[in-house]
Amino acid sequence: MVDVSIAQLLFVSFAIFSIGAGGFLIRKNAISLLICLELMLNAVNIAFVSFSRLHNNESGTVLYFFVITVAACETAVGLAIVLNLFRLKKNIRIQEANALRG
Amino acid sequence: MEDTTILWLFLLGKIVLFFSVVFGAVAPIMIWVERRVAGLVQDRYGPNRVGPFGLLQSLADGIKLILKEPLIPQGVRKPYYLLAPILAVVPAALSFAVIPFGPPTTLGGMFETPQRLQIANLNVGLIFVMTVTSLSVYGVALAGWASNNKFSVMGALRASAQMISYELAAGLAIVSIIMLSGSVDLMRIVESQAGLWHIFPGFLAFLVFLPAIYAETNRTPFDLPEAEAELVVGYHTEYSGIKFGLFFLSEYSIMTTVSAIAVLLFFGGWNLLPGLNWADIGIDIQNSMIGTLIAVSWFAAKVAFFLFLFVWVRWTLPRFRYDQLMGLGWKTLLPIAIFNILIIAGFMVFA
Amino acid sequence: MQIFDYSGVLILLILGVLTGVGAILASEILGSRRYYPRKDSPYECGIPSEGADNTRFSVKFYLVAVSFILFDIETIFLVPWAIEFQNYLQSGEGIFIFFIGGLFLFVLTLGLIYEWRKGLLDWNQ
Amino acid sequence: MMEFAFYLVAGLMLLSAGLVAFRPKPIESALWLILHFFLTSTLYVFIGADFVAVVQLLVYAGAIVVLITFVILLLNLNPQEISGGESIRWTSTVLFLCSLGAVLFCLHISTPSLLEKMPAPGSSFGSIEAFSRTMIQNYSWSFEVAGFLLLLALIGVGLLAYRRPSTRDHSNIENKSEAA
Repeated sequence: MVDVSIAQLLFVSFAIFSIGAGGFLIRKNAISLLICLELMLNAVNIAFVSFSRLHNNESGTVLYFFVITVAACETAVGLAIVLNLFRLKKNIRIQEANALRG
Repeated sequence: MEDTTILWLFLLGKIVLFFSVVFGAVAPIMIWVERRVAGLVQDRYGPNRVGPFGLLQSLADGIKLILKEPLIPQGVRKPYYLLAPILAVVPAALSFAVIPFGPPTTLGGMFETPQRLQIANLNVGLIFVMTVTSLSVYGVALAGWASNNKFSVMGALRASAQMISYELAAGLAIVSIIMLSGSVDLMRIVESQAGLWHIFPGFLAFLVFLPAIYAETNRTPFDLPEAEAELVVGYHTEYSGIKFGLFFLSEYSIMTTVSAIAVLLFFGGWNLLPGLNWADIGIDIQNSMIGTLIAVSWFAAKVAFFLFLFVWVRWTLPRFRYDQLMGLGWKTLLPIAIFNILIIAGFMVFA
Repeated sequence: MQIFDYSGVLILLILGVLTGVGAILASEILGSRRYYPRKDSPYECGIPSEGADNTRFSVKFYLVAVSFILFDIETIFLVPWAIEFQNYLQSGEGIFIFFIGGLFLFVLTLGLIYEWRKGLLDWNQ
Repeated sequence: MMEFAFYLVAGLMLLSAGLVAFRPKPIESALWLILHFFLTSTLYVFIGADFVAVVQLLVYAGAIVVLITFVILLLNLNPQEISGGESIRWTSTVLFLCSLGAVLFCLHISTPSLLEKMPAPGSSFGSIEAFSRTMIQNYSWSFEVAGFLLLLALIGVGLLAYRRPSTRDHSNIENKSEAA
């Protein structure tokens, strides 16, 4: 085991979350957006597990479990939407999914 | 407490032993056995020229594959094309990290406390094996996609769909074994079978597990992804020379791993016989060198039987149709596995 | 002892990568080369490749993958349950743990029945 | 030595995260994502959470990224179907990062205890047994709810993605199907 402070782990988590968030805001194709979402959820997971280690309490790792459940559901449903988008538009560019724009 | 240097040397020794035995001996010999048995079944000789009984045939083939021209067909996606065989070999190499191949031993008094004959004593043992075998999908999927050939892509899709479907059934079968032994540490699972092998309470689980490992390794009767007649060997159509050889090597070493897992989970590992332990016939497998060697050989013999079963089945059974294959996985094995967990749980609680 | 165990895994990982890279490199160095264009054409049983190369495939494969990840996570959830099973049996709360797992498996079976009824598991149309 | 390993892994994680987020082709992103999850798993090993480390690989690398790769394989997109005027709006990006960094910095100076080395956890921390005990004892209902969530996701995907094969619908991707 490595001696680290919680701040170091939180910094890693924060940096990955920002990269994921940045990617999510900038990217324009639907699959990349979902991948960036995974990155963000993964960053959150790092924070959960780190706090779990800090307080020597397994609840954080259990929460990690529920987060990956949500992540899997989100990817499954998200990619189904991407497939439907592809059927409709013949591409996966997110800016063309504007049918609901007022 | 043991000397750290000796422990490191012991670890390196185990790694070198395992790596060279699986990649350097078991896989080539299995390929030779496969071809000889094929010859036997089809009433012909099989390779019998190179070395005694043709035993060196695999070595000759290996040298030939390395000396072949490294072709990279036009139209392939080159970086991924080169990455795929490596991604196929890495899980194969990782998968035997947690396989114990013998009882904890002092090696005839070399160590004060018994040492595990296992490369890595991970707390999560069995789940690590499940993980690594699930990662072997990438080699296949990437190979097909990178080849940019219709046959390859179809083969890759079929292969990965099949592998993941049967992985599920295998996973649920494993859950029932975890219930029976209360641990995921393979060493503890073997110890919990000292009296009764798990094959008896877990017979249904074994019925699910056996076809599942055949399908996960893409072996007949589930070798749809490679179906020569329809897909010209599927995902590795465009691979030749040693790149093809790497896929071949990883297939055979994963076969070895899953055979070992089947023995450890259901057939008592190195335990002698159901109800009869080594101690009962006066063999000390922990403290005497000879006893340890006997236990390891007994385990190896069981694994060899399973490997032979792979070959035997391949040359006996015809190939499934794809809809039958997916039907078997999802409509038969999966419900049986779920049902089996309920039965075992109910039996343990109410009886 | 954690460092021992994980360094074993790390060494195996490195050995695996080295085997792959080394074999390909050795073949690049040692392999003979006699080039002609026919050799590099994609293999489609000898006839020239026909049709668009970006064929698309049945959405069925996607549904298989989705069912896989959802059921896979359920399997992972069942592992802690299975490990705790004997502890609860010994402390006399076997009914509770059976009920928890049974309910979970029931939900899982509902998912399977849904897929079955909807025809997502039929491949022979 | 181990300190150095930690910094190496953390640095590689950030690098791979950057590659995941900003490589143009989705397949490249997916492959870097696998590497990223491997490194994350190593990080979990470093902080002693063994079970989490292996679940990370099993679920993320072994299942979720497989799904993403599958979709990329299925759609087999050519470049013009993917790309679409991605412009990095530098000002907003930098502003966003700065504001997030400011929040973190304030947190750190307000609670210096965050910078202390973490105390060694209990001997059973991160093991699968400790995890199982906590989950079944304290979170048994959440466990059931998670199962229910997975069921709902399955139904959702069934409704969204699957259409019964019809004779009129020739424009979608099903009619080029291989196995159906």
